Amino acid sequence: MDLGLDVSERGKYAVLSVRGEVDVYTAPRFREGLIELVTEGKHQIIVDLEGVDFLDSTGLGVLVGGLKRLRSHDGDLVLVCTQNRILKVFEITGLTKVFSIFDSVDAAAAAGES
Amino acid sequence: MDLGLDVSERGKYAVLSVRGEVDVYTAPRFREGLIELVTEGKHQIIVDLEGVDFLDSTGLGVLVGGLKRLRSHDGDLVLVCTQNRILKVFEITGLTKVFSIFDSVDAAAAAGES
Amino acid sequence: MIDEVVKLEIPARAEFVALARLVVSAMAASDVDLPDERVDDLKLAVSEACTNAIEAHDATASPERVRLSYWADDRGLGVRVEDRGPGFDPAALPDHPPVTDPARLKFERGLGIPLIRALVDEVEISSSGQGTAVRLLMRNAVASD
Amino acid sequence: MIDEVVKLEIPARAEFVALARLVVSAMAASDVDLPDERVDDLKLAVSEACTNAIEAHDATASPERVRLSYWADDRGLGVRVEDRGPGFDPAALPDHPPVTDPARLKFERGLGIPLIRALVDEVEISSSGQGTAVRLLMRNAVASD
Ligand SMILES: Nc1ncnc2c1ncn2[C@@H]1O[C@H](COP(=O)(O)OP(=O)(O)O)[C@@H](O)[C@H]1O
Ligand SMILES: Nc1ncnc2c1ncn2[C@@H]1O[C@H](COP(=O)(O)OP(=O)(O)O)[C@@H](O)[C@H]1O
Repeated sequence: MDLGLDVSERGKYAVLSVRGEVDVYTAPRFREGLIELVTEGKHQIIVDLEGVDFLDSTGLGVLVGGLKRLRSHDGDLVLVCTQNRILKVFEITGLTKVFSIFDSVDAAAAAGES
Repeated sequence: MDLGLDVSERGKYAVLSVRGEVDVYTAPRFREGLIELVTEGKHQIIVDLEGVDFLDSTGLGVLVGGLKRLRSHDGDLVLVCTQNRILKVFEITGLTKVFSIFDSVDAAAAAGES
Repeated sequence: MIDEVVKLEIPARAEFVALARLVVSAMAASDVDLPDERVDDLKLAVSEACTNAIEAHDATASPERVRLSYWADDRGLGVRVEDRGPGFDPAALPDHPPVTDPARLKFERGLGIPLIRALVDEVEISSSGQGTAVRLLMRNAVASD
Repeated sequence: MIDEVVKLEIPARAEFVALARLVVSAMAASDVDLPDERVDDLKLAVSEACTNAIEAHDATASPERVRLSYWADDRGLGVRVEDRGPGFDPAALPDHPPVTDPARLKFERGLGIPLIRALVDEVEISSSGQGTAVRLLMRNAVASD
């Protein structure tokens, strides 16, 4: 099964765009993609989940792990997501209280500038 | 699994456009669609296979059956198909020799007018 | 209804979890009256249960496989996920996630079974030293809440 | 390699043939080095073999199911389709379709096994009064013709 990762820049943020299904098989690649960014010194990261078709708790684990790692570098990890079926997973697990979730990369970047 | 059937008119032809997968499960609906047209007196039929994702020998059977039925009414059944994986099935079974196969509904209709 | 059952047996490997989900979609497409959203919820639950089953086999380095049954009947769409791992005590896990408790944010794990319980209408977990079976049922529109 | 096998068991009903094909795609996506075109050819062959298996059960009104195994190894992607129908004599069918013979155009049927043989690298059919097993192997790029 496919997982696509694209990296771009937006203001002070690195944007990691995720496409496809995030599960126990693809989560390691997702985790590596995040860690690579942190290793490169990118401590302000937007993870764009708009292209994600499926995300389970292993994917949540990667995001929580990334957030913890970034906060230990005084950084932040914010999310872009408007899909109900994905948002639902964050809501049920209470993670909407941990992550700032935006409607678009623009909105996420704008919030970071203010 | 889904099978979509649309009927339209083009010159003297009735055009039956097929979408989705034609197999032992969906073939009966395909057959009914064809028979309905014949029953309505449409004896010149273009079957447009451009929207077909999959077609196996049960689908071929429906087409051969339809052709025989139409020829018994002095009619004809011609095909529109440009997809290699579908054309291949006609080639292997020798059915390219039985059916006139066109690149587009326009080409099929034009051939019928001449 | 017994002959409506589809059975799938997969190696206890991460790459096959997607297949276990795919069969849920296939069953839903042909046999039941569930809104897409509930089918997605069931797929998520199957993914969680399969992931746990695979990790249970990892723990024992056992070459055993994960067995799934899928069935569709008047009540809805059901899936059973069975492993031969070391088992666990489901009662020792919290029944519901303490979503308001900020302490849970420390954890990258432990979200699977809470998600299953939150998303699926009926959940039954039976576990012993011989393995674990998770039975999930998503009720048809009429019967569901 | 034995733990690389995926097993699928379906009711002998037409609506489940699509699922048997779907598993071919899933195996191909995760495990093998076959061009899309050859995966499509294998899906077609599996569809034909499953259709025959289901029709064989129809003939006996047997509630038995169709069993499929899928495996991926160095040689390629294999699928075995097994039924408990009345069996038949595969040798009594022509080895290859007489594509140039206009007489075959009279037939709406009998195209399945010729298609299987034309599309798949290795085909083995074993049949008895107890049922039929069709073993298909699509060889990996390197080993294929
Ligand atoms: N099938 C299983 N076999 C053995 N232990 C299991 C099984 N399913 C769950 N568990 C145990 O329950 C714990 C909680 O599971 P879960 O809520 O899915 O979160 P996670 O898998 O992320 O730890 C697991 O860590 C594991 O110890
Ligand atoms: N699994 C099977 N069990 C019993 N008979 C079979 C089986 N597969 C094929 N056959 C027999 O072989 C014949 C030819 O099969 P095939 O070439 O697939 O064409 P079709 O299924 O369209 O008749 C079938 O009609 C059937 O009599």
